[in-house]
Amino acid sequence: MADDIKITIKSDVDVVDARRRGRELAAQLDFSAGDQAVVAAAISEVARNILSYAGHGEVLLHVMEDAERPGIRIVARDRGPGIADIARAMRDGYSTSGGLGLGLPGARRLMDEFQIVSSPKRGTTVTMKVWRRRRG
Amino acid sequence: MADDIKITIKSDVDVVDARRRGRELAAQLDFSAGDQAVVAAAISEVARNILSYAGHGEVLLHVMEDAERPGIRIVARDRGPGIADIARAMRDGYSTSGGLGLGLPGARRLMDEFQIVSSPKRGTTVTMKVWRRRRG
Amino acid sequence: MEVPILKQGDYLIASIQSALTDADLSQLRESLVERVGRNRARGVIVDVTALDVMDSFAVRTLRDLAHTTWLRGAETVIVGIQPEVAFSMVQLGLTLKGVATALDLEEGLLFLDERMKGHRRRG
Amino acid sequence: MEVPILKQGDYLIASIQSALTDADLSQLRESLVERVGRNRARGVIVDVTALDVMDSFAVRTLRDLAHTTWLRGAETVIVGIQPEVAFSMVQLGLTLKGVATALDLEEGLLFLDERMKGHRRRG
Ligand SMILES: Nc1ncnc2c1ncn2[C@@H]1O[C@H](COP(=O)(O)OP(=O)(O)O)[C@@H](O)[C@H]1O
Ligand SMILES: Nc1ncnc2c1ncn2[C@@H]1O[C@H](COP(=O)(O)OP(=O)(O)O)[C@@H](O)[C@H]1O
Repeated sequence: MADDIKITIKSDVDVVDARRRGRELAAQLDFSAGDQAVVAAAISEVARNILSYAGHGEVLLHVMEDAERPGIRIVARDRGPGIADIARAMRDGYSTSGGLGLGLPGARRLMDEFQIVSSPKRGTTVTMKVWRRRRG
Repeated sequence: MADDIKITIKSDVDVVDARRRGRELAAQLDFSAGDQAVVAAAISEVARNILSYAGHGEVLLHVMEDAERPGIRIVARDRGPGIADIARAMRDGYSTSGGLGLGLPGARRLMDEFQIVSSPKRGTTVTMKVWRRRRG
Repeated sequence: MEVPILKQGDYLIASIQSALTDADLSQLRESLVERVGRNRARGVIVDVTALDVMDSFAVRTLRDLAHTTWLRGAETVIVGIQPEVAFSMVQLGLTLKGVATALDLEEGLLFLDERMKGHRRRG
Repeated sequence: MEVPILKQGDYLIASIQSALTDADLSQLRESLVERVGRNRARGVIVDVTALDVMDSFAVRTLRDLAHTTWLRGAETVIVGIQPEVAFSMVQLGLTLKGVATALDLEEGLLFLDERMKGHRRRG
Protein backbone atom coordinates (compact mmCIF):
# COMPACT_ATOMS: atom_id res chain seq x y z
CA MET A 1 0.00 0.00 0.00
CA ALA A 2 3.05 2.22 -0.21
CA ASP A 3 2.02 3.76 -3.49
CA ASP A 4 -0.81 6.12 -4.13
CA ILE A 5 -3.83 4.88 -6.00
CA LYS A 6 -4.40 7.23 -8.90
CA ILE A 7 -7.75 7.39 -10.68
CA THR A 8 -7.98 9.53 -13.77
CA ILE A 9 -11.35 11.28 -13.87
CA LYS A 10 -12.71 12.00 -17.30
CA SER A 11 -16.18 10.43 -17.39
CA ASP A 12 -18.88 9.53 -14.88
CA VAL A 13 -17.73 5.90 -14.87
CA ASP A 14 -14.48 7.11 -13.31
CA VAL A 15 -16.42 8.78 -10.50
CA VAL A 16 -18.02 5.42 -9.68
CA ASP A 17 -14.60 3.77 -9.88
CA ALA A 18 -12.99 6.34 -7.57
CA ARG A 19 -15.57 5.94 -4.86
CA ARG A 20 -15.43 2.15 -5.11
CA ARG A 21 -11.64 2.22 -4.71
CA GLY A 22 -11.95 4.57 -1.75
CA ARG A 23 -14.46 2.32 -0.09
CA GLU A 24 -12.29 -0.74 -0.63
CA LEU A 25 -9.33 1.03 0.90
CA ALA A 26 -11.39 2.07 3.91
CA ALA A 27 -12.58 -1.53 4.30
CA GLN A 28 -9.00 -2.82 4.16
CA LEU A 29 -8.07 -0.36 6.91
CA ASP A 30 -10.97 -1.70 8.94
CA PHE A 31 -13.05 1.49 8.88
CA SER A 32 -16.60 0.96 10.12
CA ALA A 33 -19.31 0.39 7.49
CA GLY A 34 -20.60 3.91 8.16
CA ASP A 35 -17.19 5.43 7.62
CA GLN A 36 -16.66 3.43 4.45
CA ALA A 37 -19.80 5.05 3.09
CA VAL A 38 -18.59 8.43 4.31
CA VAL A 39 -15.27 8.06 2.47
CA ALA A 40 -17.07 6.96 -0.68
CA ALA A 41 -19.52 9.87 -0.52
CA ALA A 42 -16.78 12.47 -0.01
CA ILE A 43 -14.80 11.09 -2.94
CA SER A 44 -17.93 11.08 -5.05
CA GLU A 45 -18.52 14.79 -4.42
CA VAL A 46 -15.02 15.99 -5.25
CA ALA A 47 -14.63 13.64 -8.20
CA ARG A 48 -17.91 14.80 -9.70
CA ASN A 49 -16.87 18.41 -9.25
CA ILE A 50 -13.76 17.71 -11.34
CA LEU A 51 -15.98 16.37 -14.09
CA SER A 52 -18.58 19.14 -13.84
CA TYR A 53 -16.33 22.14 -13.52
CA ALA A 54 -12.95 21.17 -14.96
CA GLY A 55 -13.86 18.41 -17.41
CA HIS A 56 -11.05 16.13 -16.28
CA GLY A 57 -8.48 15.66 -13.55
CA GLU A 58 -7.49 12.99 -11.07
CA VAL A 59 -8.16 11.55 -7.64
CA LEU A 60 -5.26 10.22 -5.55
CA LEU A 61 -5.79 7.93 -2.58
CA HIS A 62 -3.00 7.48 -0.07
CA VAL A 63 -2.82 5.44 3.13
CA MET A 64 -1.40 7.33 6.10
CA GLU A 65 0.17 5.03 8.64
CA ASP A 66 2.23 7.42 10.73
CA ALA A 67 -0.47 8.34 13.25
CA GLU A 68 -1.94 6.33 16.09
CA ARG A 69 -4.68 4.98 13.86
CA PRO A 70 -4.49 4.53 10.09
CA GLY A 71 -6.05 7.10 7.79
CA ILE A 72 -6.73 7.93 4.16
CA ARG A 73 -5.64 11.04 2.34
CA ILE A 74 -7.77 11.92 -0.66
CA VAL A 75 -6.49 14.45 -3.17
CA ALA A 76 -8.74 15.62 -6.02
CA ARG A 77 -7.01 17.89 -8.48
CA ASP A 78 -7.70 19.47 -11.81
CA ARG A 79 -6.36 22.21 -14.04
CA GLY A 80 -9.81 23.69 -14.61
CA PRO A 81 -11.05 27.25 -14.18
CA GLY A 82 -10.53 27.36 -10.40
CA ILE A 83 -12.97 28.61 -7.79
CA ALA A 84 -13.30 32.37 -7.72
CA ASP A 85 -14.67 32.68 -4.21
CA ILE A 86 -13.77 29.68 -2.06
CA ALA A 87 -15.57 30.92 1.05
CA ARG A 88 -18.76 31.16 -0.95
CA ALA A 89 -18.26 27.75 -2.60
CA MET A 90 -17.94 26.25 0.90
CA ARG A 91 -21.33 27.55 1.93
CA ASP A 92 -24.26 25.12 2.15
CA GLY A 93 -26.47 25.51 -0.85
CA TYR A 94 -24.15 27.60 -2.99
CA SER A 95 -23.91 26.24 -6.51
CA THR A 96 -23.06 27.75 -9.86
CA SER A 97 -24.60 24.83 -11.69
CA GLY A 98 -28.03 24.26 -10.23
CA GLY A 99 -26.61 21.55 -7.98
CA LEU A 100 -27.55 21.21 -4.33
CA GLY A 101 -24.36 23.05 -3.39
CA LEU A 102 -23.76 20.55 -0.60
CA GLY A 103 -20.78 18.75 -2.11
CA LEU A 104 -17.88 20.76 -0.73
CA PRO A 105 -19.40 21.77 2.62
CA GLY A 106 -20.71 18.21 3.06
CA ALA A 107 -17.32 16.69 2.31
CA ARG A 108 -15.75 19.07 4.80
CA ARG A 109 -18.19 17.91 7.46
CA LEU A 110 -17.41 14.27 6.67
CA MET A 111 -13.66 14.52 6.81
CA ASP A 112 -11.26 15.16 9.70
CA GLU A 113 -9.20 17.60 7.62
CA PHE A 114 -10.18 19.52 4.55
CA GLN A 115 -8.29 22.01 2.41
CA ILE A 116 -8.85 23.69 -0.95
CA VAL A 117 -6.23 25.44 -3.00
CA SER A 118 -7.54 27.03 -6.14
CA SER A 119 -6.53 29.65 -8.66
CA PRO A 120 -7.71 30.46 -12.14
CA LYS A 121 -4.27 29.63 -13.52
CA ARG A 122 -3.51 26.39 -11.74
CA GLY A 123 -6.96 24.88 -11.23
CA THR A 124 -8.29 23.33 -8.05
CA THR A 125 -6.83 20.89 -5.55
CA VAL A 126 -8.94 19.54 -2.71
CA THR A 127 -7.09 17.61 -0.02
CA MET A 128 -9.04 15.66 2.62
CA LYS A 129 -7.91 13.38 5.43
CA VAL A 130 -9.88 10.94 7.52
CA TRP A 131 -8.69 8.57 10.24
CA ARG A 132 -10.19 5.37 11.42
CA ARG A 133 -12.33 6.18 14.41
CA ARG A 134 -12.04 4.50 17.77
CA ARG A 135 -14.91 2.04 18.10
CA GLY A 136 -17.48 3.60 20.36
CA MET B 1 -31.44 32.87 -38.13
CA ALA B 2 -28.70 35.46 -38.26
CA ASP B 3 -30.86 38.20 -36.81
CA ASP B 4 -32.16 38.50 -33.31
CA ILE B 5 -35.82 37.94 -32.66
CA LYS B 6 -37.11 40.93 -30.80
CA ILE B 7 -40.36 40.80 -28.84
CA THR B 8 -41.66 44.01 -27.33
CA ILE B 9 -43.18 43.32 -23.93
CA LYS B 10 -46.01 45.62 -22.95
CA SER B 11 -48.91 43.32 -22.11
CA ASP B 12 -49.39 39.77 -20.92
CA VAL B 13 -50.10 38.61 -24.47
CA ASP B 14 -46.51 39.51 -25.29
CA VAL B 15 -45.27 37.25 -22.50
CA VAL B 16 -47.12 34.33 -24.09
CA ASP B 17 -45.72 35.32 -27.46
CA ALA B 18 -42.14 35.53 -26.15
CA ARG B 19 -42.22 32.09 -24.62
CA ARG B 20 -43.84 30.59 -27.70
CA ARG B 21 -41.10 32.07 -29.90
CA GLY B 22 -38.43 30.79 -27.52
CA ARG B 23 -39.88 27.32 -27.58
CA GLU B 24 -40.06 27.32 -31.37
CA LEU B 25 -36.44 28.38 -31.60
CA ALA B 26 -35.41 25.63 -29.18
CA ALA B 27 -37.38 23.11 -31.27
CA GLN B 28 -35.67 24.30 -34.46
CA LEU B 29 -32.31 23.80 -32.79
CA ASP B 30 -33.37 20.27 -31.87
CA PHE B 31 -33.47 20.83 -28.10
CA SER B 32 -35.15 17.98 -26.22
CA ALA B 33 -38.84 18.43 -25.34
CA GLY B 34 -37.85 18.96 -21.72
CA ASP B 35 -35.36 21.66 -22.64
CA GLN B 36 -37.89 23.38 -24.89
CA ALA B 37 -40.16 23.69 -21.85
CA VAL B 38 -37.21 24.89 -19.80
CA VAL B 39 -36.41 27.66 -22.30
CA ALA B 40 -40.06 28.71 -22.43
CA ALA B 41 -40.35 28.77 -18.64
CA ALA B 42 -37.21 30.87 -18.18
CA ILE B 43 -38.39 33.37 -20.80
CA SER B 44 -41.77 33.51 -19.16
CA GLU B 45 -40.25 34.45 -15.81
CA VAL B 46 -38.06 37.28 -17.06
CA ALA B 47 -40.66 38.60 -19.48
CA ARG B 48 -43.29 38.72 -16.75
CA ASN B 49 -40.84 40.54 -14.48
CA ILE B 50 -40.49 43.24 -17.14
CA LEU B 51 -44.24 43.66 -17.15
CA SER B 52 -44.64 43.52 -13.37
CA TYR B 53 -41.78 45.72 -12.32
CA ALA B 54 -40.92 47.95 -15.28
CA GLY B 55 -44.20 48.12 -17.20
CA HIS B 56 -42.58 47.52 -20.57
CA GLY B 57 -39.36 46.42 -22.18
CA GLU B 58 -38.17 43.81 -24.63
CA VAL B 59 -36.96 40.24 -24.97
CA LEU B 60 -34.29 39.39 -27.54
CA LEU B 61 -33.61 35.85 -28.70
CA HIS B 62 -30.38 35.03 -30.45
CA VAL B 63 -29.03 31.76 -31.81
CA MET B 64 -25.42 31.05 -30.84
CA GLU B 65 -23.69 28.79 -33.30
CA ASP B 66 -20.06 29.29 -32.43
CA ALA B 67 -19.77 26.57 -29.76
CA GLU B 68 -19.66 22.81 -30.13
CA ARG B 69 -23.43 22.59 -29.79
CA PRO B 70 -25.95 25.31 -30.69
CA GLY B 71 -27.41 27.51 -28.02
CA ILE B 72 -29.85 30.33 -27.38
CA ARG B 73 -29.06 33.64 -25.79
CA ILE B 74 -32.03 35.32 -24.14
CA VAL B 75 -31.82 38.97 -23.20
CA ALA B 76 -34.65 40.62 -21.25
CA ARG B 77 -34.22 44.33 -20.75
CA ASP B 78 -36.18 47.25 -19.48
CA ARG B 79 -35.65 50.82 -18.36
CA GLY B 80 -37.63 50.34 -15.17
CA PRO B 81 -36.69 51.07 -11.57
CA GLY B 82 -33.88 48.51 -11.41
CA ILE B 83 -33.25 45.96 -8.67
CA ALA B 84 -31.84 47.50 -5.50
CA ASP B 85 -30.33 44.33 -4.04
CA ILE B 86 -29.59 41.76 -6.71
CA ALA B 87 -28.22 39.15 -4.30
CA ARG B 88 -31.49 39.29 -2.42
CA ALA B 89 -33.62 39.16 -5.57
CA MET B 90 -31.77 35.98 -6.56
CA ARG B 91 -32.74 34.22 -3.37
CA ASP B 92 -35.44 31.54 -3.48
CA GLY B 93 -38.69 32.95 -2.19
CA TYR B 94 -37.75 36.63 -2.17
CA SER B 95 -40.44 38.76 -3.77
CA THR B 96 -41.48 42.39 -3.45
CA SER B 97 -44.84 41.67 -5.06
CA GLY B 98 -46.28 38.67 -3.22
CA GLY B 99 -45.03 36.41 -5.99
CA LEU B 100 -43.40 33.06 -5.31
CA GLY B 101 -40.00 34.70 -5.66
CA LEU B 102 -38.81 31.72 -7.69
CA GLY B 103 -38.59 33.43 -11.06
CA LEU B 104 -35.03 34.70 -11.07
CA PRO B 105 -33.40 31.94 -9.00
CA GLY B 106 -35.39 29.35 -10.96
CA ALA B 107 -34.31 30.80 -14.28
CA ARG B 108 -30.72 30.75 -13.08
CA ARG B 109 -31.05 27.07 -12.23
CA LEU B 110 -32.54 26.35 -15.64
CA MET B 111 -29.93 28.12 -17.71
CA ASP B 112 -26.25 27.39 -18.33
CA GLU B 113 -25.28 31.03 -17.89
CA PHE B 114 -27.13 33.79 -16.14
CA GLN B 115 -26.29 37.43 -15.56
CA ILE B 116 -28.16 40.46 -14.26
CA VAL B 117 -27.09 44.05 -14.71
CA SER B 118 -29.31 46.55 -13.00
CA SER B 119 -29.23 50.13 -11.84
CA PRO B 120 -31.93 52.61 -10.85
CA LYS B 121 -30.94 54.85 -13.75
CA ARG B 122 -30.63 52.35 -16.55
CA GLY B 123 -33.12 49.67 -15.60
CA THR B 124 -32.54 45.92 -15.67
CA THR B 125 -30.96 43.58 -18.20
CA VAL B 126 -31.03 39.83 -17.67
CA THR B 127 -28.86 37.76 -20.01
CA MET B 128 -29.20 33.99 -20.08
CA LYS B 129 -27.58 31.33 -22.23
CA VAL B 130 -28.50 27.72 -22.72
CA TRP B 131 -26.94 25.13 -24.97
CA ARG B 132 -28.40 22.02 -26.44
CA ARG B 133 -27.50 19.17 -24.16
CA ARG B 134 -25.78 16.02 -25.19
CA ARG B 135 -28.30 13.21 -25.33
CA GLY B 136 -27.81 10.94 -22.30
CA MET C 1 -59.18 33.23 -24.33
CA GLU C 2 -61.94 31.97 -22.09
CA VAL C 3 -61.57 28.49 -20.66
CA PRO C 4 -64.77 26.42 -20.97
CA ILE C 5 -66.09 25.03 -17.67
CA LEU C 6 -68.34 21.98 -17.81
CA LYS C 7 -70.51 20.67 -15.03
CA GLN C 8 -70.57 16.90 -14.66
CA GLY C 9 -72.51 15.67 -11.66
CA ASP C 10 -70.89 17.11 -8.56
CA TYR C 11 -67.81 18.17 -10.47
CA LEU C 12 -66.66 21.09 -12.54
CA ILE C 13 -64.22 20.41 -15.35
CA ALA C 14 -62.13 23.19 -16.85
CA SER C 15 -60.23 22.17 -19.95
CA ILE C 16 -57.54 24.58 -20.93
CA GLN C 17 -57.40 24.57 -24.72
CA SER C 18 -54.35 26.67 -25.50
CA ALA C 19 -51.65 28.88 -24.03
CA LEU C 20 -53.11 31.29 -21.50
CA THR C 21 -52.11 34.77 -20.51
CA ASP C 22 -51.75 35.65 -16.85
CA ALA C 23 -55.08 37.46 -17.04
CA ASP C 24 -56.77 34.38 -18.53
CA LEU C 25 -55.43 32.24 -15.73
CA SER C 26 -56.58 34.64 -13.04
CA GLN C 27 -59.95 34.77 -14.77
CA LEU C 28 -60.17 30.99 -14.72
CA ARG C 29 -59.43 30.92 -11.02
CA GLU C 30 -62.18 33.43 -10.30
CA SER C 31 -64.74 31.74 -12.53
CA LEU C 32 -64.12 28.37 -10.93
CA VAL C 33 -64.37 29.70 -7.41
CA GLU C 34 -67.62 31.42 -8.31
CA ARG C 35 -69.01 28.33 -10.05
CA VAL C 36 -68.19 26.09 -7.08
CA GLY C 37 -70.69 28.12 -5.08
CA ARG C 38 -73.26 28.49 -7.80
CA ASN C 39 -73.21 24.82 -8.84
CA ARG C 40 -72.61 23.46 -5.36
CA ALA C 41 -69.68 21.50 -6.80
CA ARG C 42 -67.67 19.15 -4.62
CA GLY C 43 -64.83 18.55 -6.98
CA VAL C 44 -62.95 20.55 -9.59
CA ILE C 45 -60.72 19.24 -12.35
CA VAL C 46 -58.38 21.54 -14.20
CA ASP C 47 -57.03 19.85 -17.31
CA VAL C 48 -53.71 21.43 -18.28
CA THR C 49 -52.79 18.93 -21.01
CA ALA C 50 -52.66 21.75 -23.55
CA LEU C 51 -50.23 23.86 -21.53
CA ASP C 52 -46.72 23.50 -22.86
CA VAL C 53 -45.17 25.62 -20.16
CA MET C 54 -45.92 26.20 -16.50
CA ASP C 55 -44.11 29.04 -14.84
CA SER C 56 -44.21 30.43 -11.32
CA PHE C 57 -47.28 32.55 -11.99
CA ALA C 58 -49.22 29.59 -13.35
CA VAL C 59 -48.22 27.43 -10.41
CA ARG C 60 -49.16 30.09 -7.92
CA THR C 61 -52.52 30.62 -9.57
CA LEU C 62 -53.31 26.90 -9.62
CA ARG C 63 -52.25 26.56 -6.00
CA ASP C 64 -54.40 29.51 -4.98
CA LEU C 65 -57.26 28.10 -6.99
CA ALA C 66 -57.01 24.73 -5.23
CA HIS C 67 -56.86 26.33 -1.80
CA THR C 68 -59.71 28.72 -2.47
CA THR C 69 -62.08 26.07 -3.82
CA TRP C 70 -61.11 23.95 -0.84
CA LEU C 71 -62.23 26.69 1.51
CA ARG C 72 -65.49 26.67 -0.41
CA GLY C 73 -65.87 22.92 0.12
CA ALA C 74 -64.58 21.54 -3.16
CA GLU C 75 -61.46 19.53 -3.86
CA THR C 76 -59.37 20.45 -6.88
CA VAL C 77 -57.22 18.09 -8.88
CA ILE C 78 -54.85 19.20 -11.62
CA VAL C 79 -54.60 16.70 -14.46
CA GLY C 80 -52.53 16.31 -17.60
CA ILE C 81 -49.24 17.95 -16.67
CA GLN C 82 -47.01 16.80 -19.52
CA PRO C 83 -43.72 15.06 -18.72
CA GLU C 84 -41.54 17.84 -20.15
CA VAL C 85 -43.57 20.45 -18.30
CA ALA C 86 -43.19 18.50 -15.06
CA PHE C 87 -39.47 18.29 -15.75
CA SER C 88 -39.11 22.06 -16.21
CA MET C 89 -41.27 22.79 -13.17
CA VAL C 90 -39.08 20.68 -10.94
CA GLN C 91 -35.97 22.40 -12.30
CA LEU C 92 -37.56 25.77 -11.56
CA GLY C 93 -38.25 24.65 -8.01
CA LEU C 94 -42.03 24.65 -8.55
CA THR C 95 -43.78 21.73 -6.92
CA LEU C 96 -47.59 22.18 -6.52
CA LYS C 97 -47.14 20.89 -2.98
CA GLY C 98 -50.43 20.29 -1.25
CA VAL C 99 -52.36 20.15 -4.50
CA ALA C 100 -53.75 16.88 -5.83
CA THR C 101 -52.58 15.77 -9.26
CA ALA C 102 -53.55 12.96 -11.60
CA LEU C 103 -52.31 11.67 -14.90
CA ASP C 104 -55.29 12.65 -17.00
CA LEU C 105 -59.01 13.45 -16.92
CA GLU C 106 -60.00 9.82 -16.39
CA GLU C 107 -57.65 9.38 -13.43
CA GLY C 108 -58.76 12.72 -12.07
CA LEU C 109 -62.39 11.65 -12.08
CA LEU C 110 -61.48 8.37 -10.38
CA PHE C 111 -59.52 10.27 -7.79
CA LEU C 112 -62.43 12.57 -6.98
CA ASP C 113 -64.89 9.66 -6.88
CA GLU C 114 -62.67 7.93 -4.35
CA ARG C 115 -62.34 11.05 -2.27
CA MET C 116 -66.09 11.64 -2.21
CA LYS C 117 -66.83 8.09 -1.18
CA GLY C 118 -67.43 8.08 2.55
CA HIS C 119 -65.40 10.62 4.46
CA ARG C 120 -63.39 13.26 2.70
CA ARG C 121 -60.19 12.94 4.65
CA ARG C 122 -57.58 15.54 4.25
CA GLY C 123 -53.76 15.64 4.08
CA MET D 1 -26.20 -0.17 -16.63
CA GLU D 2 -29.93 -0.11 -17.25
CA VAL D 3 -32.17 -0.42 -14.19
CA PRO D 4 -35.01 -2.92 -14.76
CA ILE D 5 -38.49 -1.49 -14.20
CA LEU D 6 -41.28 -3.94 -13.37
CA LYS D 7 -44.97 -3.24 -13.48
CA GLN D 8 -46.98 -4.71 -10.62
CA GLY D 9 -50.63 -3.72 -10.64
CA ASP D 10 -50.81 0.06 -10.39
CA TYR D 11 -47.19 0.32 -9.37
CA LEU D 12 -43.82 0.50 -11.05
CA ILE D 13 -40.86 -1.03 -9.25
CA ALA D 14 -37.31 -0.05 -10.17
CA SER D 15 -34.68 -2.22 -8.50
CA ILE D 16 -31.22 -0.78 -8.68
CA GLN D 17 -28.83 -3.71 -8.98
CA SER D 18 -25.42 -2.13 -8.66
CA ALA D 19 -23.54 1.16 -8.46
CA LEU D 20 -24.90 3.67 -10.97
CA THR D 21 -23.22 6.46 -12.87
CA ASP D 22 -24.80 9.90 -12.93
CA ALA D 23 -25.99 9.24 -16.46
CA ASP D 24 -27.61 5.95 -15.36
CA LEU D 25 -29.45 7.73 -12.58
CA SER D 26 -30.71 10.48 -14.89
CA GLN D 27 -31.80 7.81 -17.33
CA LEU D 28 -33.72 6.02 -14.58
CA ARG D 29 -35.52 9.23 -13.69
CA GLU D 30 -36.55 9.82 -17.27
CA SER D 31 -37.63 6.23 -17.88
CA LEU D 32 -39.78 6.19 -14.75
CA VAL D 33 -41.46 9.49 -15.57
CA GLU D 34 -42.20 8.22 -19.05
CA ARG D 35 -43.47 4.84 -17.78
CA VAL D 36 -45.81 6.50 -15.28
CA GLY D 37 -47.72 7.90 -18.22
CA ARG D 38 -47.49 4.85 -20.43
CA ASN D 39 -48.51 2.36 -17.72
CA ARG D 40 -50.90 4.68 -15.92
CA ALA D 41 -49.03 3.94 -12.72
CA ARG D 42 -50.20 5.45 -9.46
CA GLY D 43 -47.23 4.49 -7.37
CA VAL D 44 -43.49 4.12 -7.95
CA ILE D 45 -40.99 2.24 -5.81
CA VAL D 46 -37.27 2.79 -6.23
CA ASP D 47 -35.30 0.13 -4.42
CA VAL D 48 -31.83 1.44 -3.57
CA THR D 49 -30.76 -1.50 -1.38
CA ALA D 50 -27.80 -2.15 -3.69
CA LEU D 51 -26.48 1.42 -3.52
CA ASP D 52 -23.57 1.60 -1.11
CA VAL D 53 -23.22 5.35 -1.42
CA MET D 54 -25.65 8.18 -1.96
CA ASP D 55 -24.15 11.54 -2.75
CA SER D 56 -25.68 14.91 -3.50
CA PHE D 57 -26.28 14.12 -7.15
CA ALA D 58 -28.11 10.90 -6.31
CA VAL D 59 -30.23 12.64 -3.71
CA ARG D 60 -31.11 15.47 -6.06
CA THR D 61 -32.03 13.04 -8.81
CA LEU D 62 -34.26 10.96 -6.52
CA ARG D 63 -35.94 14.09 -5.20
CA ASP D 64 -36.57 15.41 -8.71
CA LEU D 65 -37.86 12.01 -9.70
CA ALA D 66 -40.34 11.95 -6.84
CA HIS D 67 -41.58 15.47 -7.55
CA THR D 68 -41.88 14.89 -11.26
CA THR D 69 -43.85 11.66 -10.94
CA TRP D 70 -46.03 13.44 -8.39
CA LEU D 71 -46.86 16.11 -10.95
CA ARG D 72 -47.85 13.25 -13.25
CA GLY D 73 -50.14 11.81 -10.58
CA ALA D 74 -47.99 9.06 -9.09
CA GLU D 75 -46.51 8.84 -5.62
CA THR D 76 -42.90 7.69 -5.29
CA VAL D 77 -41.39 5.89 -2.33
CA ILE D 78 -37.68 5.20 -1.93
CA VAL D 79 -36.95 1.92 -0.18
CA GLY D 80 -33.88 0.12 1.12
CA ILE D 81 -31.55 2.93 2.12
CA GLN D 82 -28.88 1.04 4.07
CA PRO D 83 -28.02 2.17 7.62
CA GLU D 84 -24.47 3.23 6.76
CA VAL D 85 -25.67 5.06 3.68
CA ALA D 86 -28.27 6.89 5.77
CA PHE D 87 -25.50 7.75 8.23
CA SER D 88 -23.28 9.29 5.54
CA MET D 89 -26.23 11.15 3.99
CA VAL D 90 -27.01 12.80 7.28
CA GLN D 91 -23.37 13.76 7.73
CA LEU D 92 -23.32 15.26 4.25
CA GLY D 93 -26.42 17.28 5.05
CA LEU D 94 -28.52 15.46 2.46
CA THR D 95 -32.17 14.94 3.24
CA LEU D 96 -34.85 13.42 1.09
CA LYS D 97 -37.27 16.03 2.40
CA GLY D 98 -40.73 15.74 0.97
CA VAL D 99 -40.04 12.27 -0.41
CA ALA D 100 -41.61 9.15 1.07
CA THR D 101 -39.23 6.44 2.26
CA ALA D 102 -39.77 2.93 3.61
CA LEU D 103 -37.56 0.25 5.08
CA ASP D 104 -37.78 -2.21 2.24
CA LEU D 105 -39.83 -3.30 -0.75
CA GLU D 106 -42.50 -4.93 1.39
CA GLU D 107 -42.97 -1.83 3.53
CA GLY D 108 -42.94 0.31 0.42
CA LEU D 109 -45.79 -1.70 -1.11
CA LEU D 110 -47.78 -1.47 2.12
CA PHE D 111 -47.22 2.26 2.22
CA LEU D 112 -48.50 2.72 -1.32
CA ASP D 113 -51.48 0.43 -0.71
CA GLU D 114 -52.49 2.55 2.25
CA ARG D 115 -52.13 5.73 0.25
CA MET D 116 -54.21 4.36 -2.58
CA LYS D 117 -56.94 2.90 -0.38
CA GLY D 118 -60.10 4.93 -0.83
CA HIS D 119 -58.79 8.40 -0.46
CA ARG D 120 -55.43 9.14 -1.89
CA ARG D 121 -54.42 11.64 0.67
CA ARG D 122 -52.03 14.22 -0.41
CA GLY D 123 -49.00 15.78 1.28
N1 LIG E 1 -13.08 21.53 -9.13
C1 LIG E 1 -13.75 22.68 -9.24
N2 LIG E 1 -13.40 23.62 -10.16
C2 LIG E 1 -14.07 24.77 -10.27
N3 LIG E 1 -15.13 25.12 -9.48
C3 LIG E 1 -15.53 24.24 -8.55
C4 LIG E 1 -14.88 22.99 -8.36
N4 LIG E 1 -15.48 22.34 -7.35
C5 LIG E 1 -16.47 23.15 -6.91
N5 LIG E 1 -16.51 24.30 -7.62
C6 LIG E 1 -17.43 25.44 -7.43
O1 LIG E 1 -17.93 25.40 -6.09
C7 LIG E 1 -19.37 25.37 -6.11
C8 LIG E 1 -19.88 24.55 -4.93
O2 LIG E 1 -19.52 23.20 -5.10
P1 LIG E 1 -20.35 22.06 -4.35
O3 LIG E 1 -20.49 22.45 -2.93
O4 LIG E 1 -19.70 20.76 -4.63
O5 LIG E 1 -21.81 22.11 -4.97
P2 LIG E 1 -22.39 21.78 -6.43
O6 LIG E 1 -21.36 20.95 -7.15
O7 LIG E 1 -23.68 21.06 -6.13
O8 LIG E 1 -22.61 23.10 -7.11
C9 LIG E 1 -19.73 24.80 -7.45
O9 LIG E 1 -21.02 25.18 -7.86
C10 LIG E 1 -18.62 25.38 -8.34
O10 LIG E 1 -18.93 26.72 -8.71
N1 LIG F 1 -37.06 43.67 -14.33
C1 LIG F 1 -37.12 43.96 -13.02
N2 LIG F 1 -37.13 45.26 -12.58
C2 LIG F 1 -37.15 45.56 -11.27
N3 LIG F 1 -37.20 44.63 -10.28
C3 LIG F 1 -37.21 43.33 -10.63
C4 LIG F 1 -37.16 42.93 -12.00
N4 LIG F 1 -37.16 41.56 -12.03
C5 LIG F 1 -37.20 41.15 -10.74
N5 LIG F 1 -37.23 42.20 -9.89
C6 LIG F 1 -37.23 42.16 -8.40
O1 LIG F 1 -36.71 40.89 -7.99
C7 LIG F 1 -37.65 40.21 -7.15
C8 LIG F 1 -37.55 38.70 -7.36
O2 LIG F 1 -37.98 38.38 -8.68
P1 LIG F 1 -38.47 36.90 -9.00
O3 LIG F 1 -37.46 35.94 -8.43
O4 LIG F 1 -38.76 36.82 -10.44
O5 LIG F 1 -39.79 36.71 -8.11
P2 LIG F 1 -41.25 37.37 -8.20
O6 LIG F 1 -41.38 37.99 -9.55
O7 LIG F 1 -42.15 36.20 -7.96
O8 LIG F 1 -41.28 38.38 -7.09
C9 LIG F 1 -39.00 40.79 -7.52
O9 LIG F 1 -39.95 40.65 -6.47
C10 LIG F 1 -38.63 42.25 -7.81
O10 LIG F 1 -38.53 43.00 -6.61
